[in-house]
Amino acid sequence: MTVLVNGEPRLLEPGTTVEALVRTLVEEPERGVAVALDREVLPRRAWGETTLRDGQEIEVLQAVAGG
Amino acid sequence: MTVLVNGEPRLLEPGTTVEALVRTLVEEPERGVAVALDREVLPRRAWGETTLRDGQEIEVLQAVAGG
Amino acid sequence: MTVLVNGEPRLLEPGTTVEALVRTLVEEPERGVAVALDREVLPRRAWGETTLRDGQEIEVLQAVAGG
Amino acid sequence: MTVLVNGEPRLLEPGTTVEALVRTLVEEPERGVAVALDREVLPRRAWGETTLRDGQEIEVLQAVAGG
Amino acid sequence: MAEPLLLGGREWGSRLIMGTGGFRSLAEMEAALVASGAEIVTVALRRVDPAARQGSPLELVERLGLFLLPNTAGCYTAREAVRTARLAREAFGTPWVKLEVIGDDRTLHPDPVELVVAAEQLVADGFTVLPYAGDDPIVARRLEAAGCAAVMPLGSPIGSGRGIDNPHNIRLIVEQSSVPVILDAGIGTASDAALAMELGCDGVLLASSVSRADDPAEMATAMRLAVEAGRAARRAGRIPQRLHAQASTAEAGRPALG
Amino acid sequence: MAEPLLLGGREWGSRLIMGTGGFRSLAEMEAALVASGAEIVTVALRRVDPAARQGSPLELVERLGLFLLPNTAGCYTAREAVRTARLAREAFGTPWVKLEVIGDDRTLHPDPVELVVAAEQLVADGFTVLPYAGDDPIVARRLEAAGCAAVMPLGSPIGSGRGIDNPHNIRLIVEQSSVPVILDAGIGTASDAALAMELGCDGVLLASSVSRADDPAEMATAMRLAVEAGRAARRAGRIPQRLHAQASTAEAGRPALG
Amino acid sequence: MAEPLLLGGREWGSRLIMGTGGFRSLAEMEAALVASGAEIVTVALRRVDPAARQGSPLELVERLGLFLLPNTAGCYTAREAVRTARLAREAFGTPWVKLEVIGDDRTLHPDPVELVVAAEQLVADGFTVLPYAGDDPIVARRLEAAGCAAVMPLGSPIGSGRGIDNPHNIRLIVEQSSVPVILDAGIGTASDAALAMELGCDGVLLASSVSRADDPAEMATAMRLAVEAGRAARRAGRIPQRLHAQASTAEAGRPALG
Amino acid sequence: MAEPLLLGGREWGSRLIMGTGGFRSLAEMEAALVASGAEIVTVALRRVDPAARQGSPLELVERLGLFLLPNTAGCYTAREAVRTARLAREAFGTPWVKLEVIGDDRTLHPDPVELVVAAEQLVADGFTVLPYAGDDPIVARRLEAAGCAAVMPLGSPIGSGRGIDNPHNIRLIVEQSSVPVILDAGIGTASDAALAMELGCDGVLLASSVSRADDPAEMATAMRLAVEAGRAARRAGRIPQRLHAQASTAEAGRPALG
Repeated sequence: MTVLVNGEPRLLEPGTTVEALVRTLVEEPERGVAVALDREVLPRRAWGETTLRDGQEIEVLQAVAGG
Repeated sequence: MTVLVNGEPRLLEPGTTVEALVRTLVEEPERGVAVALDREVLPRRAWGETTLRDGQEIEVLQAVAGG
Repeated sequence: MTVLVNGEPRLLEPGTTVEALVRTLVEEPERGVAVALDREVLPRRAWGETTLRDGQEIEVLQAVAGG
Repeated sequence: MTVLVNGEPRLLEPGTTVEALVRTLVEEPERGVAVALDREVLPRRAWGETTLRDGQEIEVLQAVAGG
Repeated sequence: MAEPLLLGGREWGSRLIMGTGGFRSLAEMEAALVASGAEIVTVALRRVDPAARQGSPLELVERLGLFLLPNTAGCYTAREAVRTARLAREAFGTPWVKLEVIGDDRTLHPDPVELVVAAEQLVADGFTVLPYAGDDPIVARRLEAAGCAAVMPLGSPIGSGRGIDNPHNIRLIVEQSSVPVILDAGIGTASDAALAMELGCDGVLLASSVSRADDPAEMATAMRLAVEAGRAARRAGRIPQRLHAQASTAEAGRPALG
Repeated sequence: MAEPLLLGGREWGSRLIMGTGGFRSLAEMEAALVASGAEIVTVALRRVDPAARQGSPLELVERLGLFLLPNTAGCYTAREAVRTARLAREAFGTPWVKLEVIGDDRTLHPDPVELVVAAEQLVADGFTVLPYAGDDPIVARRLEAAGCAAVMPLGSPIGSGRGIDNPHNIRLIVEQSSVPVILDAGIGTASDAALAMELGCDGVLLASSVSRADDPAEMATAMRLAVEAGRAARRAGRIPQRLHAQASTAEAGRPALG
Repeated sequence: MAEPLLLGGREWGSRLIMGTGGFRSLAEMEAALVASGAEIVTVALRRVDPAARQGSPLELVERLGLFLLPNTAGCYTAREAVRTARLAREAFGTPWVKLEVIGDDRTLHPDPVELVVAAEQLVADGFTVLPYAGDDPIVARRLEAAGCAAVMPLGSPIGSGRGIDNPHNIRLIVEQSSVPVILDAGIGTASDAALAMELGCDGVLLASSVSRADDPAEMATAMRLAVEAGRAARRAGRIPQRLHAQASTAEAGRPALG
Repeated sequence: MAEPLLLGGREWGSRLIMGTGGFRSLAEMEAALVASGAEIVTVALRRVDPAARQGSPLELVERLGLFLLPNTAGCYTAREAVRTARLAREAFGTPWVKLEVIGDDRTLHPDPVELVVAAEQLVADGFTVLPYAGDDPIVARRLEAAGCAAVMPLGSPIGSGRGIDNPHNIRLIVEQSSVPVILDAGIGTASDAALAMELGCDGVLLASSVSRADDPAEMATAMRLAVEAGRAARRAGRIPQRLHAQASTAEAGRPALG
């Protein structure tokens, strides 16, 4: 299935959780990372139980220097 | 009956039209005068056929120097 | 004799030295006081040996808050 | 003989007058031209009778756009 | 040289719009309006006052053949302003309105939120809307997007006479706007009006600086000339500003006289 | 309204004095001088240049019937300036001189010490001296005491186009002077000229802002209008500046429409 | 002397809030943050970049024991900004947010309409909202009414380094506000920060003036001192401004030496 | 960071020089001098007043271990000023003098002509001359050429509190000078002092802004910090000023949340 990850389409195994995806992007996502699934905030505690579906958009964000 | 005319309560004969009231305030209201009845614009052409009712608010306005 | 002391005429005994006059104005003139006699600086060391003459002008100055 | 004309050395016939020199520089010097000889103003009326001497400096000036 | 101002679908010869508030008498108002050369003048709507001694500004405006621009002075909400505009249309038979929606009575700054709402409603209702606004470029952009016929940023608070507090913002608004930019409010003296035009404004609207001057007609003359001067200077292409000097007389040919 | 300028014992209708430096051509100079309405124009003295292609500004000035004001541009000492003034008197038959004694070529600021010396000598020699000065009130006072026909403080360095860097000093000079005060140097655009007049100056002298503008004639028009505007505004008595607003439309009679 | 800043229900010893954008390296950022004495620093949220070479500002902020203030930089609508604030709360476990809703990318001015909407929603959602706003007093009033913990007017556009374009507006906002006023954006150098405090601001937020200075740590020191200086000057009660002089040395007792 | 000021052949840790005029009491003077961190303080010479109630500033200056800088306040001619300087040398045993030669008592501006004459004479007589001057670059140049140990241009008239009326002139003086430039007179508040240092001045001399503040010691603290802040900012290399914004947060990586 294809999921839009941070604006780029990515092929993922069906059943991939948000938690699993995030760990491919960030080594230690325990702090400083947030996820929006289809433009809504997905709380940290729901990452493990949320399975991605084909066509979804996910934004995985972290702190950068700014403003 | 009592009508609030330009913020002041005024005793009027039942059946008084807007046109009649306006003429008590302005000599030549053909131009430069506008009326709001209960806060909505009352077009010039409707003054003659509009009879005031007890408790209504009427604003009779004209041009003044300004801004 | 009359000497103009700081702009005011003052009667002095003939033979009065600058040193003596200054001591009537300032308790401890060892530091912070300067004298102009007839508009020219009179050095500290010359005060004792300089006798005032009738009609002279003397300015006795000290530090004030300023500028 | 050599005369410094407007900062440039120039060979002139002995006996050359200021008037003659000026006319080599300006067609109609009747108005708008002034001469300094050895840094002093030489009035217009004296040009004809003033003979240049070797080593003199002459400035021949006219109006330019300015200021 | 006399390029007309295109405003509200019409051509205007004068780029000075006059408010009528603050004059000591109708006679002073008349002298000043004539001296100003203005073609457009603003009036407000207030309750009829049978006890009023002064004659009507309306009569004067009509006698002088001026174009009337009603304003919504004194309104604090979009709702009041929209109603006032409609009443003005009724009273004067004009769809033009100088839209004012004030945020407080200390600064008389516009409330940008209410202003944009009112502008949208009035444009939808067919009005030619000239909104008195702050000097925020974003608000100006929204007003233009709402369909206003011009944007009218303030120079400084109404009646403050401080001129243009923030020329940078006026410059930014001019850069971005496709509708006329009219500097409205804060002008104190002639050089302020000239500066507004030099910044690229298409016109100037003012009242107190003239009406409350010691000699209103003389100040109106000053403003007329200043708007023309600033407009000409803008068109003429000014020299840049430098830290150091640049001689206006050539160095070459300088005689040795020292 | 047209109160003449009394300067050097004569009455002048225009309060704008034009320098002739910096123009790209005599044709542009002519168009600008005409548009400016100026009656007095400055020229400099330089060595005759037989190779010069450009026509003479002198001829133009005379053809237009303008009053010639020679300057001493480029002089660094009182001695040079006095000699230059005398040469100018010889060349043009006029005792008028715009006295310039420059202190350095980076700022082109006058040297106040040399300036005062030169002014005293030229006044003693019968000249009508118009000294280009800094904006120091004390120097202005000394120049007036020396018998100058005017004081001409700079607004900012020659050709810098920055306008009036220190309006306070100009105000102080105006307050104290019995001779005309003419703002000389630094004008960049029309609002600068208007401001000079509003500060109480009796006239403005400028060159680069017009001659180096993209369109000199248009800028000359702007300057003419701006000087008149600023003069009228000064006479009209401007409103004071306030921090807060002051309504130009009465609160009384405001309808209830909310 | 060290009266703490009450902001968001907490006391702060420093009145300087640092943005972290624009530094050339984390090392420079660290040196500057330390030198600034700031306790609160802003960061932004962006997509994770596995290829990023630079270390994380988050780690640095935590190592230095600073308080993290996430911003919503880059949002153009209330909707985006609210979502970004919620993501930041999720990522950093803080209900504090520097709310930015930008109107365009040329001025980076806030959009007041969207800003007020976003502020209302975030306050309702329990956030401690510090809104980056224009300098319009009316918008400031609405933000305070919406329940913001502070108002943060700009001095001039982000990164422009122009300081405070319109001190009058800042003064008006200070006069009217019951929540802290923090000058945010536009500071170029130390005197700008001092001026902000002298106008009565409770704090200053800046980034580019330090991060893009030639020597960020030195400029951070300058800003720390300037904020303290301006705060002390405000408390000390400055002398009024005068046109004329007032002697600091007594005239009385002046000797006759002439 | 603490690069000392080289002035008069000595090194100084503080770049703030304090005048002692205008204090309401010696106790306030003492508190302010201590808070200012100044090492050099000025005093004036006046006729002894046997009836004086206040203690002597001299005693205080000596008790605090400060360096005394006598001035020639109140002198209107070179002759008076030279005599006063010699009397001060006699009274205090110091060849240092802050040279003041005033042109009038309304502006307290220096008289440049008398000032240069006095400076030349005092330098020839072995004095270390610190001349209080106008802001004219040419006069500054002459004073340096005369051998003065510094040039001390005014920011605005003594006691006016207007800060720096003409920063351009101060910048020009800094550019050209090889001796220290000390901003003397006109400072009103901390940001003025910071600005002076940012323009490149080597120090600041002030009195009224501290002595006449509501709380002199607090204002002295403000001035100490402001001079350090401005100095650091100058050294740090500030960002340029721009018309438009420049983002401090990267655009890249902005999420899609709209």
